[in-house]
Amino acid sequence: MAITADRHTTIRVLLFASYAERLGRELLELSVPPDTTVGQVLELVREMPGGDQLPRHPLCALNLAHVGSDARVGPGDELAILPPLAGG
Amino acid sequence: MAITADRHTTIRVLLFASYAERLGRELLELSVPPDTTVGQVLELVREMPGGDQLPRHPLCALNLAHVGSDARVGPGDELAILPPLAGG
Amino acid sequence: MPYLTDQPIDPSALLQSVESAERGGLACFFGVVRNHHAGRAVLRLEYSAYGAMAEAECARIVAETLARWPVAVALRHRVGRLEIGDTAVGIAVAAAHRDAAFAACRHVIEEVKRRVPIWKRELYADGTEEWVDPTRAGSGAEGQRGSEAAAGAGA
Amino acid sequence: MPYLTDQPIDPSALLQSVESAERGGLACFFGVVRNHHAGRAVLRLEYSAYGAMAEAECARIVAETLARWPVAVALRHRVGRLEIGDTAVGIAVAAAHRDAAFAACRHVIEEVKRRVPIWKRELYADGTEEWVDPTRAGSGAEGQRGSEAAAGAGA
Repeated sequence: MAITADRHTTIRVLLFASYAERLGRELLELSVPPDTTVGQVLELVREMPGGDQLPRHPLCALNLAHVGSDARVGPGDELAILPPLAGG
Repeated sequence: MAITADRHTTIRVLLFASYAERLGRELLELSVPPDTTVGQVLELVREMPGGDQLPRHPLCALNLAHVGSDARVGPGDELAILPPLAGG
Repeated sequence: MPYLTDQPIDPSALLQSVESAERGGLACFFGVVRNHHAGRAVLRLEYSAYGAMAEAECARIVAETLARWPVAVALRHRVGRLEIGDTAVGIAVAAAHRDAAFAACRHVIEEVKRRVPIWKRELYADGTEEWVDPTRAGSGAEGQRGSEAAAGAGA
Repeated sequence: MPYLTDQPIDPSALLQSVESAERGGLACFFGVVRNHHAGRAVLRLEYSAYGAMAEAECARIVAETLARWPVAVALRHRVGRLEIGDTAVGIAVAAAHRDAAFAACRHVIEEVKRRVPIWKRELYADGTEEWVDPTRAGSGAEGQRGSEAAAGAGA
């Protein structure tokens, strides 16, 4: 199966707590180019309605583990944008 | 009431745990000169039967508080000779 | 093992789960809902979580702790609605030596606060509600890193 | 308040005695009778104390702790015959902040071990008995000062 540069990848983006309220939703499905970084996904989310209320560099988790903004997303990945943690 | 240099003072000496076993008793009543130090009382106790099985510098407490061997005993004082502590 | 629960946390059960005849020292920590936060009177609160990741992160914290100290560890975090005085988090650590028990217990609570995706909505006596942000100045939180600095904390 | 007891120590009761709506962090420590000591199999043991001084020393330790940290403290030490798994000492400390709770809890157990006149006689699986001397090399005790060095510890 050939992989071409313009082949897009579908990822799930989860929003929680105050961030879910700001965007009015808890789940987004986004189609992004291969090798897209977490930081680039965040830019897309920030362009959506209410997205400008997210901080520029929020905590993120990819497939249930914390990641930095330079991590790359792949097909079927679950990216979570996490408000400041308040457990414990 | 005049205090003279040869007026003796009675103190109680308590022994515990392994030290009580070594001397075969838990309580001694000793008459000592005024200004006797804890260290001097220990010397007296070490001269008693079984006393040589006590260490030269055991933990001591005077009237329910830890003291060093240079503390001075007074009338009615309770001096306790404490084996190594093992609480907690 | 589920680390998150919507049921009350029982301190005795948590302690018993790590006790053994080999380990003589038990250190534990319980976080209890306070009646105030950042100077405001709190009536009650609601914890929510990114459940799957919270479980995974708790499991990683416990595994890292077991790899670092010779201990047994129990960890529970409650979610849902909590009242003043309810236990929000419970940690019990048993070890042959108390140095390890204390160090490991402290490590677990610090890492839970730093890494586990749980959020807290407080309802105040004046009728208002708010998501708690420990990174905000004056929030009364201790030792919480800023949200930027914490990015990639679990990496 | 009696710090020594010949009755079982109830961890939940100890925790509850320091809980308040003001203090969200509870650190605690429990010392439990182990089935081994210095490489020997222990069947059971007997704690004895210089009761009046042990009470006074515990009271001093608690007072010093309260003067140093903004905490509530509960402390119990059991005396008499204990079986494997029984709790010998229990400490619970509540504070608004966990730093203080952990530090104060650690302080109390260290001072109890260092200063409170309590002795332990162990009965071993081979039928022998012995007074435990934590100052002796190979006794397996941690952090206990030698008996000479400890003289005047409470002064």
